[in-house]
Amino acid sequence: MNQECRIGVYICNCGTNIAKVIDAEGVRNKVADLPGVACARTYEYMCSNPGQEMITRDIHEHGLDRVVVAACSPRMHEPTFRKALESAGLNPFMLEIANIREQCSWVHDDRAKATAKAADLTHAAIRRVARHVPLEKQEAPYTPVTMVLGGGIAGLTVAVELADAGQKVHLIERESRLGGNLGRVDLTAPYLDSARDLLAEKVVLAETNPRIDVRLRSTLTDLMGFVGNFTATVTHQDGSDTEIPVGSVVVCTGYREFDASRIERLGYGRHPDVITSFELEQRLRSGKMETADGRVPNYVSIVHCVGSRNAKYHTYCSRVCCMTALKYGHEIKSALPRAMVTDLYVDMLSFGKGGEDLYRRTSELKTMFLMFEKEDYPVVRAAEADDDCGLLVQVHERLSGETIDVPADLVVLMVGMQARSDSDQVARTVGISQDAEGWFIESHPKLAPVSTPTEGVFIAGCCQSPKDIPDTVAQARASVAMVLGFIAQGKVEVDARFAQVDGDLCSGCRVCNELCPYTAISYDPDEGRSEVQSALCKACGTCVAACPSGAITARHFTDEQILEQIEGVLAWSTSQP
Amino acid sequence: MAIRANPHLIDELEKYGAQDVVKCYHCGNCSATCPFSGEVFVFPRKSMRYLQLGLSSRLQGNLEPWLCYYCGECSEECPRGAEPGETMMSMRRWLTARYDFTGISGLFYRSAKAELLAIALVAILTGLGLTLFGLAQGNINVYDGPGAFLPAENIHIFDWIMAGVLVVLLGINCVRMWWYTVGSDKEVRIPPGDYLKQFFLVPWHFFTQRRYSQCDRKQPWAVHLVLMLSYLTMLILIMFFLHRVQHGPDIDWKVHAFGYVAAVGLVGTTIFALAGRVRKTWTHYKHSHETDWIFLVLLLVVSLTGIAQHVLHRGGWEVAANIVYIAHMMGVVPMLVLEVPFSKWSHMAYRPLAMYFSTLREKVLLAEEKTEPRPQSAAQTA
Amino acid sequence: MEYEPTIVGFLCNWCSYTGADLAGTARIKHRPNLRVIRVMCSGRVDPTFIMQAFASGADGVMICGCHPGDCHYLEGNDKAYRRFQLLKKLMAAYGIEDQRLRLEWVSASEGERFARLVDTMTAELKELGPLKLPPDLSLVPGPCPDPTAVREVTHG
Amino acid sequence: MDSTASPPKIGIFFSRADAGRLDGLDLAQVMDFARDLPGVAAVEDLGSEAFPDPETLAETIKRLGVTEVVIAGDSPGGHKPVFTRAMVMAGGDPELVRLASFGEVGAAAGTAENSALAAVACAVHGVPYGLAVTSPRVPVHPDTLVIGAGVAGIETSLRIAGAGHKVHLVERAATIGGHMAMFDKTFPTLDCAACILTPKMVAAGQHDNIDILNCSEVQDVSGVPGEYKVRVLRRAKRVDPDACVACHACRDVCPVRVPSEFDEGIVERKAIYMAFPQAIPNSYVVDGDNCLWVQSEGKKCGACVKKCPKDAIHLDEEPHSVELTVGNIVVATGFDTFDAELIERYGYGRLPNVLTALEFERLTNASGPTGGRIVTRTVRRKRKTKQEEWVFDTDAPAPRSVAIIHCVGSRDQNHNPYCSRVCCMYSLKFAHLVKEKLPDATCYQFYIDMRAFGKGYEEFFERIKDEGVFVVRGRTAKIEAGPDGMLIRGEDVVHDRIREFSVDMVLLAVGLEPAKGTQRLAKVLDIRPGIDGWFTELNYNSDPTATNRGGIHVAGVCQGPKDIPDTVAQASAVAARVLGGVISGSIRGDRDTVSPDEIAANVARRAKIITQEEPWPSEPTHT
Repeated sequence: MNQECRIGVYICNCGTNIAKVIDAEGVRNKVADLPGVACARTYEYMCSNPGQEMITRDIHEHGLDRVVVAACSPRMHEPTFRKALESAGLNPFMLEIANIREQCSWVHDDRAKATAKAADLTHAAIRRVARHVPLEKQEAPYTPVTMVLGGGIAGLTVAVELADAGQKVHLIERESRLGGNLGRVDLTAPYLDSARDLLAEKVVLAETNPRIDVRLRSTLTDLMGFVGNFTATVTHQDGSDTEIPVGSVVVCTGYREFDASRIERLGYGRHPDVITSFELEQRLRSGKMETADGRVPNYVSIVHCVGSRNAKYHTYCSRVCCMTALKYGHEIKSALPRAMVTDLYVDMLSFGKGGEDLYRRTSELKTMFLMFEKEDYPVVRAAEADDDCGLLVQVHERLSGETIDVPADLVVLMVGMQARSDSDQVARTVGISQDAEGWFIESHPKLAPVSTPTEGVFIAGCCQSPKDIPDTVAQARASVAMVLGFIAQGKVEVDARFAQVDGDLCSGCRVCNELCPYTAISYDPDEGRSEVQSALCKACGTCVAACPSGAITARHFTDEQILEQIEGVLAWSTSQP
Repeated sequence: MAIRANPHLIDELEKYGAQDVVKCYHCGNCSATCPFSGEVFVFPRKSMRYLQLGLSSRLQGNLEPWLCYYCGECSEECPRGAEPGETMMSMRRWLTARYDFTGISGLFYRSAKAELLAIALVAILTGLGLTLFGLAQGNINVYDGPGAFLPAENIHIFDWIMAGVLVVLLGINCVRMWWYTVGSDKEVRIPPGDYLKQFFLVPWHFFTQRRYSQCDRKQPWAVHLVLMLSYLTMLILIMFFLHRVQHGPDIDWKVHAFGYVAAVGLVGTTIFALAGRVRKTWTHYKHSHETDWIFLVLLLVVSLTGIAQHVLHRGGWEVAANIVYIAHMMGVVPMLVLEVPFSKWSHMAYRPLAMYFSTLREKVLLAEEKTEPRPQSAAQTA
Repeated sequence: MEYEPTIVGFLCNWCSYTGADLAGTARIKHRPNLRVIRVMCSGRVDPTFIMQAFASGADGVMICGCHPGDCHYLEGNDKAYRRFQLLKKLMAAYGIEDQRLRLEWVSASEGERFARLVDTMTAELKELGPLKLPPDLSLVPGPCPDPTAVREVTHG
Repeated sequence: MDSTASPPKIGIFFSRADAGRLDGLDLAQVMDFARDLPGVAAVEDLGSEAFPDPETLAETIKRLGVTEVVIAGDSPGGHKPVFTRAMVMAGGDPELVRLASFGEVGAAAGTAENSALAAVACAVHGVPYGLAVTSPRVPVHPDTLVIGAGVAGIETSLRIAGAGHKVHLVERAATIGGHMAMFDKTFPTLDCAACILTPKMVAAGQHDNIDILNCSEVQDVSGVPGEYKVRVLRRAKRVDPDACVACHACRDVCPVRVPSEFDEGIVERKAIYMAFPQAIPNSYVVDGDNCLWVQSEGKKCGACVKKCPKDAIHLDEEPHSVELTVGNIVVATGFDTFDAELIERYGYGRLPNVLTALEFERLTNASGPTGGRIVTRTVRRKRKTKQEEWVFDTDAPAPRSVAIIHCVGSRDQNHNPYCSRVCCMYSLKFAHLVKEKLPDATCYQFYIDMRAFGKGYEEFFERIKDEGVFVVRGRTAKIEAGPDGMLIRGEDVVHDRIREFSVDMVLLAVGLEPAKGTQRLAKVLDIRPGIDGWFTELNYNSDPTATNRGGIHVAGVCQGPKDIPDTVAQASAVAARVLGGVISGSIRGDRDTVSPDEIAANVARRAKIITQEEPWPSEPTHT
């Protein structure tokens, strides 16, 4: 062990998040005497200003050269503490985080065992940090060109905003027209404003602005490089490819609607007068508010939560359907003033600005609201021949406790949103992850709601999760802020973590050349050895593990560092003598 | 078995005064606010639900509207302005119409014009009849003075015939009410013994308005009680002591004292209610159905003409007293033949009955619950 | 005291480590026997690491990576899988039971799955009892090299 | 347009159904204006009929012989379906029904009349309003003023500053952080609010491009879009923030105790105080309204001055104003919570264990008075004054049962008719915290509709139910002191039962209201607060952060209630606008300067651009 290290160890209580399960003071005592540890402290919130100041003060006062913070996940605050080190004049890579919250205090109940585990993790971090070496960050230019995937309202907003700020945009749309799902909508909730005007405005701006290059019937098939220096391969309908250098990619691929025929009892696909919300939208727009056999409906029934809030289909709420249903209440009443509208809901989520007001106004139109239990969908059946309606919707109405037959000539199913079937392909291409439902995962819902783990790739709109138009627009523009942030800087910092080949040890076997998925390793025939192009390297370390000569080092993930960590976690907890 | 929702019921109830029930979003605030909402009868929300869904069979068998005294707290605190109190009021009107086998109630409630016309018709017929009959007798001394053609004993004949007709009319309607609310319910069977044991409740509630007094606000109950007792006093005086009441011109304190108190009570409360409705002082005065106005105005007319007649009579202006008496009768007769069986007054019969029926039901249901608890929600088992 | 196995986990930064964090944010309780070491990719896991872990006293090793096809580095997990197959053979030669080394795919959304994996592996290892390596057997030649010997290649 | 086709005959139908913003608008004048527009064949007044009959309309359309329909009014969208249907019945093209919505563009143009005229002109020409009525670009000063330093203001500032531009961040309170700094955990992930916010606060505090003006208020704004002159009043802090090392020596000697605003009044602070240990700027300030020295004009006390080891305290400091020149102004003033005392029957202020949401946030917070222990309030008498005081003692008994009441002051026409959007979720979070810290405690939720709409929210709701929290659908009617704690009464609407529970603690999920001073600020900035007091956005759907004034933006809750993810997204969205302008060198000016003639000309010109008869106008960029 390097006795010359001066390591500062900081154990965070995180309020009670950590301290409730882990004896932070005990961990401190256990690690305080480890070789190289110059000081060890606990504190309420290490991430707070006083917490960070404690570190910087100690760096100066105790002459620390390395820091271990045992706190939350490094995915949370590694950058925070790196900055703190930097501000104290220490290389930011002389830091190691022990994750004793997400992977310890939050998942264990046994105080003794959790404390032992936390001590092990902290120990490992101390052993590892002793092997850290200062790394310098690299800079690369930023290409001020942005690629936007998807020409719905989110993508259009991103493109138009960026173009308005004078920036070049490539707007890639899979379909033959811009507009996305909003193009299928006539009026917006809650004010019944024209969705067509809203969209037409953006489409015209996008199509006529010379700074926006609209490519219809095209898909992104490959994305190479790194933030500021991506090369995007766009494949067109005719099979031809275009390679476009871009600085960032904003993914706005939207959603598709739930397939209502999956819920058999709702009768979609069996009864021609059971239609989806999008089909109703189409009828309203074309002025043909009729049943399949050409009658003017006397009764229209709207069913909420179709495919949403249901363990069998999608657990989440699709967020817009309630408001849309209330909007339909008005629209149907307008088109068919004599029709009776019934609205079958679970919870009324009219939460947005103007939402509650729309709910009240819809009630005043004598819309009959019936509440059913989540997952207990109504059953749609044909009415008797002598009935005054075509269909009957049977529902276990919760607010009366009765089983009710609701007359209907037209049943409108408020189909929820779900991830597009090709979203996994998009995720793979741009290197982002999806949650269990297929939505793209943001870096952090509150810290970074439009960022992804891949720097320079942002997500906006419904591809992240269902949302309404204002929220989509806000999120789209949030991603514009991220892109403009890069553009304003004009450069990007390249991760200091990349692989390096030691020329003296490299035998020139070229095993690594084949392995590298980013073609970052090239072989120099003159020297007879391979080299890594640091900007292209994404630091996966596959080549490191494979190099038969041990010539490749993964910066910040060296063999030595990991081996120390292994020793560290096992030093106190091995069952062996 | 599923019940068919009827979106049109709400339109029907609108005519009976249920204007805002559509706004209700079922937060349950009204039921929890109501001091009468309890273990078995939870209202007014559920009744409003029946109305919103158009479950007329459920609504028709519902006693809850009668358990409400419209203290107005629910309406004041309603977050949606759905006026639960007024909705219950309109449901009482609708129920009155449903109980009434003649269909006249419904006609009156749905159309103020029809009611006014009927009142006018009866009034004119009464006035004309009395006048013509009087003229045929050679004078207009109706009840008093030389050659009075309609002395107290004759009026009594009329009284009792009238009472008989009313009892039959109301009786039939009360039986219908019983059938709708208790009799036809196969699930809750009330033992016949209970009917007898609890019957005292009818007069008890009729005379005391006991339940009304349990509202947080006592004033409306007091006003209502004064009005009702004054009316009753007057009724008793007329039904049993008419000849002494009519006797004059001296004041017979033994009867007239009661008459004065009752007259003050009647006029005072009627004017109070009218002023309240004009100025919308109390919550239950905020929404006035046409029938409310007709009833109050008619009552005021009857009271004032009665007082005028009495004063004229005591003052010795017999001719004038007799003329005013005809006018008085033009108010009294429509009130008795139209208002009592078909309109507002009928609730004096239905409400105590509802108390009686609801107590019977409650007893059965609570006893059932003891032996076989109803399925309870998670929250209750806590 | 009851025997508690110690497991060393190598979790890829993008899927599995995030998944393990998700188990935390969702408070999905599991056995405290796993000690996680973060690597950028499951493809980074050098066989030496695993052998070192066993030599240093681990009762089991769990490698977690992204699901096939989901690798942040396109196919690092694929490499890990191939290496894992070879390693299995080597382990059999050393007499280390098959259950002591696992390679699992845990995505960023599979906090629950991660927790269950930890629980099942802990339970299995409890059944097996402590790892007994031949006393004369040293898997790793010497102690790890002196840190001062780590050469830093300056990047041009 | 196809020149061979016969020219369109446009019929304009004016609706008075939604009279809202038509107040004071001379509709006759708008109708006259419409008559003279090209292609207009008929102008009809629909009156206030909310649901006109389709057959009659079809007849009218036929009779007038119109081929295109424009429906004009405050919110004419309600008539669109019936006109579309009528159009088809009359044999016309359903696609040729357009809206001229005065309400939609209400915030966009200066006077109601101008916006109405513009809306009609646009609809007649078939040009979306946003395309036709654009304001001229004006040069922009690169600095930005952000008013309000809650999470929205901080996020906006960090984004702008991170891109290399100067931000003045004005905060009324002594510390930045706003309400979020008071929270314990955030839904639905339950990570601690401090862990998310404090790093952002630190970053803002340390950023070279962010100039934090705490204890400050915007007094006056003059100038034009792109070049606003702002006068900011800096109240006296009386402590030099650069010298103060937050050693707490002053606090220990200060004799004055007042309720702490940061702790929502459940604990006391001194007259010289720091809101919380992680406050930014991390320095003490003196509350002049309560300081003995200040109130006695230097005759009394002054103990802190003597005690301060760094001579940082200057009690005689005077307030002063600073003048700033900025190109953009971001309003992020956030919210206040509903005053629960207004609902008497909930007993807030009367019953000691009825707490508001913020009080509970502080109570359950690890840095709160009990270190995060949830305890009932102790009622005792002050030793000196014998006044009753309510305190949270760490050793006080924990509540055995807690009821959480939703929609307090929200969704209620007697108070705030709107939904406050966050209460359902934070109530669920509270339930979780109660169950986590007090597993044996019973926890009830009284709600109307569970609005768990965000990512992971519905799943969180399911989890809370699994944790054994009892959810009662129904609003609570009253809370009264009972023999054993309090008695809470409400209807369980799905089980048709009156529920009466005996509880030890009641948490009121109070709704959000515009922050105090919003009206005044609106006046100073000349922007519009809407019906419920929240700032009105330029366009609800397409421009949720801009206002009627060029270069003035709204971010976060001050535009309408929203949760943290939505606030952060919106705050970044504002930063995008600001950065876009600063990078390109120009922003859009005020939109209220457009005259009817200009509108008509502009619309016609845009129509040509859309049909690509004219090229995209090159806009001057200012650098």
